[in-house]
Amino acid sequence: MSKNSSRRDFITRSAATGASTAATLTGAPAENASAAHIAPLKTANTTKYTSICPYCAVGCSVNIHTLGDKARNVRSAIVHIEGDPESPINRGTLCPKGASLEEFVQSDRRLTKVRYRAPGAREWTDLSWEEAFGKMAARIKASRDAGFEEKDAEGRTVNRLENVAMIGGCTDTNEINYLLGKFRFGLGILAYENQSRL
Amino acid sequence: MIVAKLIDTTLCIGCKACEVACQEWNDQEYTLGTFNGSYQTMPDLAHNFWNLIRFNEVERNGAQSWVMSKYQCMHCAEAGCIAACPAPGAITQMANGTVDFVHENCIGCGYCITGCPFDVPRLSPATKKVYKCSLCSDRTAVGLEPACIKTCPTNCLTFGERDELLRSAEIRTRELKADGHAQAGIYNPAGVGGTNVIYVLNDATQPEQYGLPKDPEIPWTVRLWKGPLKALGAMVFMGSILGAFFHYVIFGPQDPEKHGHPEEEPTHEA
Amino acid sequence: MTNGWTDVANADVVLVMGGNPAENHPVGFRFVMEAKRQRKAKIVCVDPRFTRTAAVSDCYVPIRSGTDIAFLGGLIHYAVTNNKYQRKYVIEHTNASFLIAEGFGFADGHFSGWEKDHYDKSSWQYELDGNGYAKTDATLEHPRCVFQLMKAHYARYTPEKVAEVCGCTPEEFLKAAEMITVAAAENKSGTVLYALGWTHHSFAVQLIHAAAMVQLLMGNIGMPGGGVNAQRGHANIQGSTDMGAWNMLPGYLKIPRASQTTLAEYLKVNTPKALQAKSLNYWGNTPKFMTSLLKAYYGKKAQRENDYGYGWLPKIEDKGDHSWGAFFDDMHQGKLEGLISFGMNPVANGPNTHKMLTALSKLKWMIVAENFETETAAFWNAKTLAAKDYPEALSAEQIQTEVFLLPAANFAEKDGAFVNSSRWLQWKEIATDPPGEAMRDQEIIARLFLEIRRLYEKDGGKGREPLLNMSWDYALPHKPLLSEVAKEVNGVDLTTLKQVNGFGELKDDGTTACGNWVYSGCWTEAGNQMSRRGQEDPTGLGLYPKWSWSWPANRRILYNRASADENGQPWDKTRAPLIWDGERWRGDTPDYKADAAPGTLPAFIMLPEGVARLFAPDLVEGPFPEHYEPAESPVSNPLHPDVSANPLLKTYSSEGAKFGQAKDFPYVAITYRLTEHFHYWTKHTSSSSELQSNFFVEVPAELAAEKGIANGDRVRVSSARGQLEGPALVTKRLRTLKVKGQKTYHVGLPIHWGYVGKVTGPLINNLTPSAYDPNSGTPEYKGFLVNLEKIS
Amino acid sequence: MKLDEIRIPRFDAYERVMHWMAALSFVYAALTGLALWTPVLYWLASLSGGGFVIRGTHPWSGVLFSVVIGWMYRRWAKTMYLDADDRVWLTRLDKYATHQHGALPPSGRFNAGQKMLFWSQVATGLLLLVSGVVLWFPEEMPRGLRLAAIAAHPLAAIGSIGGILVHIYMGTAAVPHSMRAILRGWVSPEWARFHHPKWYKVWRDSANLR
Repeated sequence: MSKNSSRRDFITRSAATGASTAATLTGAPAENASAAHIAPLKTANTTKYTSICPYCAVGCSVNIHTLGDKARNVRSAIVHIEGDPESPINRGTLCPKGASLEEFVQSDRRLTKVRYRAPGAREWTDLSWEEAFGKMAARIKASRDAGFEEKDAEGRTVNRLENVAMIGGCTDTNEINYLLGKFRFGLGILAYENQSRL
Repeated sequence: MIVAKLIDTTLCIGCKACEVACQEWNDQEYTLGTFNGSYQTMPDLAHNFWNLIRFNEVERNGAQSWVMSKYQCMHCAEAGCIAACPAPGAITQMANGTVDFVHENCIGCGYCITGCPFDVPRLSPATKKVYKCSLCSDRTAVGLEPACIKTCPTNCLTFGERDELLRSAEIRTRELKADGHAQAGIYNPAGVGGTNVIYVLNDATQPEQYGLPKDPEIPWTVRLWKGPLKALGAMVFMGSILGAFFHYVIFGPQDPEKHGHPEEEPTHEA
Repeated sequence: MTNGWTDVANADVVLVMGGNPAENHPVGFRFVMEAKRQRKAKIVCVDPRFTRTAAVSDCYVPIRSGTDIAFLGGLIHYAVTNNKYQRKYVIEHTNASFLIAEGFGFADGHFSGWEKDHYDKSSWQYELDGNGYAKTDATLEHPRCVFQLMKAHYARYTPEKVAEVCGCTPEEFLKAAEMITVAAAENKSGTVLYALGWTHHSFAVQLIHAAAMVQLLMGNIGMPGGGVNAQRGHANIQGSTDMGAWNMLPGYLKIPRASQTTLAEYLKVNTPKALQAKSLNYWGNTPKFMTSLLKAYYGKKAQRENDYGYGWLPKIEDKGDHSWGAFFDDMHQGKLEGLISFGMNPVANGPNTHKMLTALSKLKWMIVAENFETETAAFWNAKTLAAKDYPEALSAEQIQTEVFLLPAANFAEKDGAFVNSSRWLQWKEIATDPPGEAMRDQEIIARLFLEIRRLYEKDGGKGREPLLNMSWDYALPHKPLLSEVAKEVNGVDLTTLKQVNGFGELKDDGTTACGNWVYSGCWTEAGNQMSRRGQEDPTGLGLYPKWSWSWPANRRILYNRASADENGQPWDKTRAPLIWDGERWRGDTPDYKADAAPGTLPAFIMLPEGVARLFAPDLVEGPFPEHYEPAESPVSNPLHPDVSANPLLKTYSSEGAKFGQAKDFPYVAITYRLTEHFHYWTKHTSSSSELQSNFFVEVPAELAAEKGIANGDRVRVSSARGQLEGPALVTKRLRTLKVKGQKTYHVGLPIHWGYVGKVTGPLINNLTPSAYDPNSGTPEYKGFLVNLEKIS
Repeated sequence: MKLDEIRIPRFDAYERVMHWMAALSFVYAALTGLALWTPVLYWLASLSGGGFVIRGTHPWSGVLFSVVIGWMYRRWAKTMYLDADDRVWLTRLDKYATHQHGALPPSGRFNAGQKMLFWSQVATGLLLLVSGVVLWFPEEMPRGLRLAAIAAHPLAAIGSIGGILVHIYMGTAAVPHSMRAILRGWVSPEWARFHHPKWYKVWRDSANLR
């Protein structure tokens, strides 16, 4: 799964793309009297993970370089995200959005707490997950109990819920979508749309 | 062995991936700009923005065309910045031809800005030092391509041995000519001894359309300063010092007793 | 995509229309550039705007937004009248030879069978023989064969008419037509790349049908370098469609209707019958797929005796409509209590933002799981955050909607598979943990679901059975492992408890469970096929059969049987995805029975006809695509002024009639993405915000000169729905078009801004109409009317 | 009062301060300038904190020098115009250099050589200032100006430093007691009579000593 990135990356990349560059021609420091200033490679001691760009549907593979070993008190930090040279789709290349995925993952605007806005309130307040799940489940149940139709006007079993809608999913994996489907059909929700249809 | 970048502008789609890859790899601080009436990210390069795609709407043979081309350090064989730099070791030309700034040695005088015929280096107001594309010397040192090259989706950018790239640029030029672009050609200006960033242009007779100077060269005043003026200065300074010394040796100090007085009375009253 | 990104490099002609891949799919576009360099392929770009794609194309034709069917109809006319179509292919692989019942016709904007607000389709049916099979005429001479009907239908689409409708010149059209129809040669192939420029119209499905017709006439479907290729806009928009949205269950199985009270009735309605004797009619296996899905959904509770739990599935009323426009209109009328949004932002991306804001304010509660605070999550604050755009919006105090904004995990913080446009399921790894208290989505869904179930178990309530019987038997029920879910999706043989190898092993007797039959084969006993990284490319066509896994059955080119002739040999020897070696098909996974000799079955095994449909009677507004004007248009339809727009155009207008007239709103507006940004996400990142910090309005130079607008001047754009302001980007890239002899201008509106983000700007959906395609329910975001004024 | 006890005031304190401010700023600017001028002399930079520091200080020392030159101009310009004697004097520079003072027309408070130094320093100082400012702000100034300045600045500096080198020689070894004049402000009547007879005469007349 993870490999330490090294020169090997480059060699596999070259092999994969048939690129003509080789380590020797890039001016290795040894032959270069004035190379002492060159900064150490920032991905030198990172762990590399394989992932897929979350933006458009070209499906570019990316390598995520992280620091930190995920020990109990360590949240590994993403140092850099770069195109995966082995992917036949992108061969290491990325578009301007993909090339800055690190900014996206580590944006200072990421949500890190459950936010709650009470009816009529002008501000968000924080909520714990436990409180949030309790409240949300209660709201859903109340609406479902009010709106669930076991039989339609003609007496046919329809088991549907039409006063709650669900949207989303196209930003997430198949598996999440499958779970959302079970959630949806478990509740009986029919109004369910996603970005693929807009 | 000299390495180079080949920019085939005929394959550039102006996606700006190279801009971002450069920013990201080099940990640049991002700046939010104001609207400047164009698709171009910003009007010009900046100390924290080393690689700019220029967008130029032009008409060619009566048809709309949109020329996009990459603007960054050209890594000249004879670099104007090096010629102009007064701080020893601040700009170095590596064995592979890369022209790189060594910021420990940079004094921030900005002479390189003046010396550069492509107007590339930029002064940081914060550090008071000058910055530009390093050809990702940290990457190339370990056998990786520069970040911009690696990310380029359309193979508009390639990296490799300079001679080889020149050959493929020639092949590409022939292809373009066969495809009806009679003016196609390579941009590798001789005035700076050739550049290690080579362009293929659909119309090489008008490099200005791509934002490239037609005949760039190291400015003659920079050459004058670094060449003849140094000799002249040395002559003047050494001449003055030695002249004074030998004057003293030969004539000694002025002495009213020995040397007689000038005419006592003014010959002509002013 | 019928084909795939890597396959585009095999094309000889690339028609880019209704899409702008250089800007929106730059990495996918590399294969276009490869085709251009390696194969000397010609790129034809048809677009109202001279885009970055146009900048590198060999032929650019500007057309008025929403006139694509006229252009494509013109291509059909050109191909048929100039004999520039692949006749052998058309006879063998399309329904060109099928006879249509008497009485079919088209006049004055309507097909036969028009009845005020719908079609009686009885005249659109095939003429059947005694066995229920369609009658054919392989000479294509019969006046009622599809080919002759098609020829007659498009006789009106002359180059001059195309020019009159589209606003280009006849010469420009002919130049493009000549380039595109090069692909009619047996050994040439051309691809069509499209995206939301086609789907964002009130005749979108017909438009794509028109493209498919062109490709069938060129013999391009199933060919390497061919196909009709949708460039999808989100990482897993394909997968989320495959998994079921709108009125679908996973795997394109339809959600039952109220009248289908038993599984048997459902299967009877939804399992098609072959229309040709030899047709494989693969959808005939619907009972296996449906039963296996029910087994996956309801586990041990699903038994033959209880119809495998079929009764617990919700049923749609026979004429019920739960598409976007419908339920947001219901919400706008106060009929909904709650909305659950997982990574979607309707305030920003739904048509008519004003309506969205009002609709959300009528909810009792809303749950939003997101990476960032979005316009939707903060909808109750719109009046404060964007007072200028929403002067009539309710203030926060007046809005009683309770909002839960849940911090969700990012792609890098979760594993699982995305399906790209090529239908490749690519697995990703967990690289890091979500920040702060942010939670992985599967955990959010599971915990919420289990909490609801706990309440029902504890307190009782309505509809307990469907809720409590839904299987949730994961090893970690509160945070299911996505690998475990993926295995459930792949399917399992319940007798051996082994993963099935593919949908061919699925059964209708309850002995197999499969969460999505089209994905069956993605996680077999051999392990996770989606994380494969093999580099092999035995055909040399860029199919990479061992890189990830492609649905269906790891097939890389759909309909690939059609790439070979009647002897199973490739039309083009140098590009052979599939060859019949006398015993088996070699190459790509055949879209055919692997050991069936070439002549034994028709090539299009998924269709009851066994061949592709030039004539498609299942579409609601006609079996042939016809040019209709957008809901708002600067001109009446040049082909039939009295039936100008799509006669079955869908509108939901509880907000009032909100369509404008050309006299008030004279310019055609188009909305689009820029390469620098991604949808409404990247305004939260520094990098994209740097590349394009500001919203702008693209204004044609000629219009700007008329109005005295200089580059950078502030302008106001208004429609019948609302207005917005921004700086003008004056450009010659938006050419003035002559439509029906009158000057027509386009105003360009990039979409990416909103009222929350590192950079902010107006939401362009302040302007867009609630007009929808009748087949798909997709809104018309492009080609609506606006006015433009300089703000002095 | 004996003649050799008389001290003729030559430079008042104001002028002395002015001169030494010019001298110090000049020497600093010159040394740092030389460091930037050639790698051979780059070591000079380390005397003042290194290249990065002198890039900051050199322009300011130049500004200071220019200000003082301006001050000098206000103070001395009038006395620095050449008169007829000076013009003759200049034609007989060789006589001056070879100590044949008898062949020289008499000088006033400043001899023609000093006057020429003054004017040359005003001229080169102005050129150094203008070109220096252009070079100081590489991103604000048009490139054409910067290119001109890149040659003009060292050219002016060569002239200026050359002149000052001669000036230093004259003020120290070549003309005894002139250093005292600029340090302490006075000269002897004998010195005055020899070097600046016309100035001496004016002093003598005003002092009414004859």
